[in-house]
Amino acid sequence: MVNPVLLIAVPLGLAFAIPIFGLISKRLEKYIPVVGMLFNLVLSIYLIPKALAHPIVVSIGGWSPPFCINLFVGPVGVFFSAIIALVGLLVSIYALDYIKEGDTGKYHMLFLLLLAGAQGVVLTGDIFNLFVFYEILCISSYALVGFLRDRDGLEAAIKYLVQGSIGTGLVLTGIAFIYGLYGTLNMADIARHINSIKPAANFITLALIITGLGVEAAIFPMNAWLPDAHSSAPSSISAILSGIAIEVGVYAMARVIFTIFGATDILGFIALIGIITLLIGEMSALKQNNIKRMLAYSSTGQIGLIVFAFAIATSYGIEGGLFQILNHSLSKALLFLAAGYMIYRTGSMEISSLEGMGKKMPFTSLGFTIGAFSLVGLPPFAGFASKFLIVKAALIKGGGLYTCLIVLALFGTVIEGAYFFRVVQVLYFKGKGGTLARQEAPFAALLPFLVLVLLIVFIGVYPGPVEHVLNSAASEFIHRIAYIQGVLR
Amino acid sequence: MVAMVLIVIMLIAALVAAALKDLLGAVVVATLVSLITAILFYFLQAPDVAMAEASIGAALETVIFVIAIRKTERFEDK
Amino acid sequence: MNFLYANTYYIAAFGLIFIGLYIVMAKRNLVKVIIGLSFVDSGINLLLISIGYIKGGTAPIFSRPDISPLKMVDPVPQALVLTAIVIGVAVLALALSLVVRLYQEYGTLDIRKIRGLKW
Amino acid sequence: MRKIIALILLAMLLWGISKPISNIPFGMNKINVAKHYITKDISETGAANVVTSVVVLYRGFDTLGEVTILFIAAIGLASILYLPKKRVPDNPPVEDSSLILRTGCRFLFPLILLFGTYIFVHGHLTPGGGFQGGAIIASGFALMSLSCKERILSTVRLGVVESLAGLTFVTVGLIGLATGGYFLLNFLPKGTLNMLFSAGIIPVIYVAIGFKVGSELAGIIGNLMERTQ
Repeated sequence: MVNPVLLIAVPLGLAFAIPIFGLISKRLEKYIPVVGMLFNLVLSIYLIPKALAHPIVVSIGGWSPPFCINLFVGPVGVFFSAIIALVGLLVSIYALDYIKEGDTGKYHMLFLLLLAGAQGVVLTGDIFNLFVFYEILCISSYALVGFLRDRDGLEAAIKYLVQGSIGTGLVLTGIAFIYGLYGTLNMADIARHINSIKPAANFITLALIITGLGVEAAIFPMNAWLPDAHSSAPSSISAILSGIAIEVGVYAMARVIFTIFGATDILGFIALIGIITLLIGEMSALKQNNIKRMLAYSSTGQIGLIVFAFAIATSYGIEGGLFQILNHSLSKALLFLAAGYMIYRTGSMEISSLEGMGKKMPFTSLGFTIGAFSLVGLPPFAGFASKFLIVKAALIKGGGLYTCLIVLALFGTVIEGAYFFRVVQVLYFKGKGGTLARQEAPFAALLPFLVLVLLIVFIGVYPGPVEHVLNSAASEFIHRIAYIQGVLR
Repeated sequence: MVAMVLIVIMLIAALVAAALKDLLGAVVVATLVSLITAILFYFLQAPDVAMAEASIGAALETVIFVIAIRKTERFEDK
Repeated sequence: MNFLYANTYYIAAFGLIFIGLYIVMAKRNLVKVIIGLSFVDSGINLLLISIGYIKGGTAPIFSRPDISPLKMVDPVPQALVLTAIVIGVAVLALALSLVVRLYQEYGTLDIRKIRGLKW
Repeated sequence: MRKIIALILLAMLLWGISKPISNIPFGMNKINVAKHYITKDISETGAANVVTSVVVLYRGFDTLGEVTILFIAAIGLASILYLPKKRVPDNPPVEDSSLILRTGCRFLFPLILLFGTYIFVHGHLTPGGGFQGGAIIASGFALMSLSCKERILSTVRLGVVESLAGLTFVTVGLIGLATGGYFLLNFLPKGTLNMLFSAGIIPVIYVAIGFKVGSELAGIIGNLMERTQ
């Protein structure tokens, strides 16, 4: 039996050790994140069948759960930690060649710590511990957004920092109220006590925490930082921020709403907020001429769809939301990584400057196209399966509200299709070659493209095994009593 | 009673820090706020936290602020 | 008056949080905004410690043998606040380094004159 | 305009927080989980300072996260203020501080270091611990770099101290995992109450934290002073 705490401890330890490896050889530094994430990927895949059979609860320090911090590694935990490790591994391979300027050793440390923070958030079973790992995730993203030290990056970083700090302040206030009301910080223990005190106090506490976490998850109206931060960071970091960071924010919100508070009565409102986020994101993306800003706004839209799917709160709905998280992580990482090398070659972020890239960088363009098709939801890619599940869930749930909202969501998908097809058209069918010679991205970038494309196609054609994991994960969110009993035996 | 007087001073100092155009002055007043917070922690039977707030919140944050202001500018423009 | 007297520390904590939030939202100078963030942090720390306080309690340290464990104030908020103080100084240092770099780029700390900073 | 919006938002927030806070009376005994900590502390951890045993043992994972956050801030600050080798600014020659100031600081500096070390070594017995002691040590270095204008510690050396201290923390946790099956398990003997060498791994971890916090904060101040014009 391998202890899942290694999923967090090993990346942290390796990140602390990077300066020491750097003394031996500067070239060694960039391989450390690859090693760490490879370890995490192997371990989390090894843990998947065990966690599906029975959730693994480990305590830290050797006391029984309400008295110490515990990790809860259920289906949701292994699902997220496998995604984080997979995307982290591919992006760290990509970064081997991509990150050349600046203090590269520090980049790799911050990158590995960001992923360790994300792992901690999805595995922990203690609300203050969740806050601490959430801060690790946030603070390393502030630093990485400003890593290029150009004007856009610095502005985006300080904007993100101020808004994020207010958000985490609200979360901490909420945690203080929880501690004052219930005298405990263990999530299962809070969940056990939650119905014992006045509903108004619970509601305000929930609202504070949700608002604070919503800043990182970029839910409307707290999404003002996202387009700047995601578009001005280095492309490898944009891929991580879009593919992992905001999803982890959504995970934290879902955990607080479903497991801790069991607050199913506010879900109609959350669904509405999700659809507003979706429409605002997609409409803004349609207007952009800058490819990275377009992808960033598209992330806002996708997060809206994911939040909507979670708010349906049936087994199908949550399954669809989790499936969409998987699809969005893979596709958006692929899109940002492919766009990164195209921008590197042309030296411009304007969509019009990408004319004829289909001939000059065929593999990169093909990767971008497949990512775009999957995100729009065309068969046979992964996006089709996930969007199909969400539509099915909304229709089964029925009711005027959800039917109207799913129509609006489909309208958003149409807009999404419009702007992605415009880019694909520019890539393949416009321009006459231009001055650039044909030159592909280096092998370290093509390998992640290949893996991501294969995964997207494979999951789209053969969604069975993934749906099996997601099914258990959805029931972990729905059955909070089982969660409580699993921790407080 | 002492605590009440200190709290009133602290809140007034925070408002003064908000109003001052001289950033260095604002930082000094903010240090006063931190110090009074540290004393309040001590009154609330939290000596560990009082020490941390006095050494980190009052001393080091002020040093960092003063260095940053020296590297930038001292007065908030209209 | 009795209400004020009973909740002095809560009022102090929320007063500090609100003054800090007001500075962040209304002021236009970046250093001022960061001073506001540090006020918010201090206020939340004070709130946590006041939540853990018990009237007539002693500090949670067995410094003398005659101290009874049942009279101690709650140690957990104090541990949380130690964490929160360090997080606060970390965010503050990072924020000020960004501010210094922005000043080198733009020569101003006014968020109206920095192109992308309108919140 | 934005002032009015700010005040409206704050008024809404004030109305909101009045609900939960009215359910949390000030000064009343609300202890639930913490009762375990204060009643069982001596028998389970052997530390006289309950806050310390909560910080290092019961909630040790938070503390690992917390030192990580400070580490992130230190390296994030260094990467944002990073200047390529050629462009290191020649700071305009600063007037030397007066002889009295320099001598006074040189005299105070070892005393401050000693005080900081005392604080973090005695964390499990008296108020204080790794964070407070580390901050005091860092303030000693800040005093030296402000008064004497000379670099005492190189960035590389500070980085190595940070790394080793962080690795110590993680390694202690992993030894606990290997010997007893729990990460951060207190695997050393608890000793007798109120002795310096007691309370198991608490002094070890607090010394590591003290070095780490001290070097990180000193590095933050040093980088802010030197890497910018």
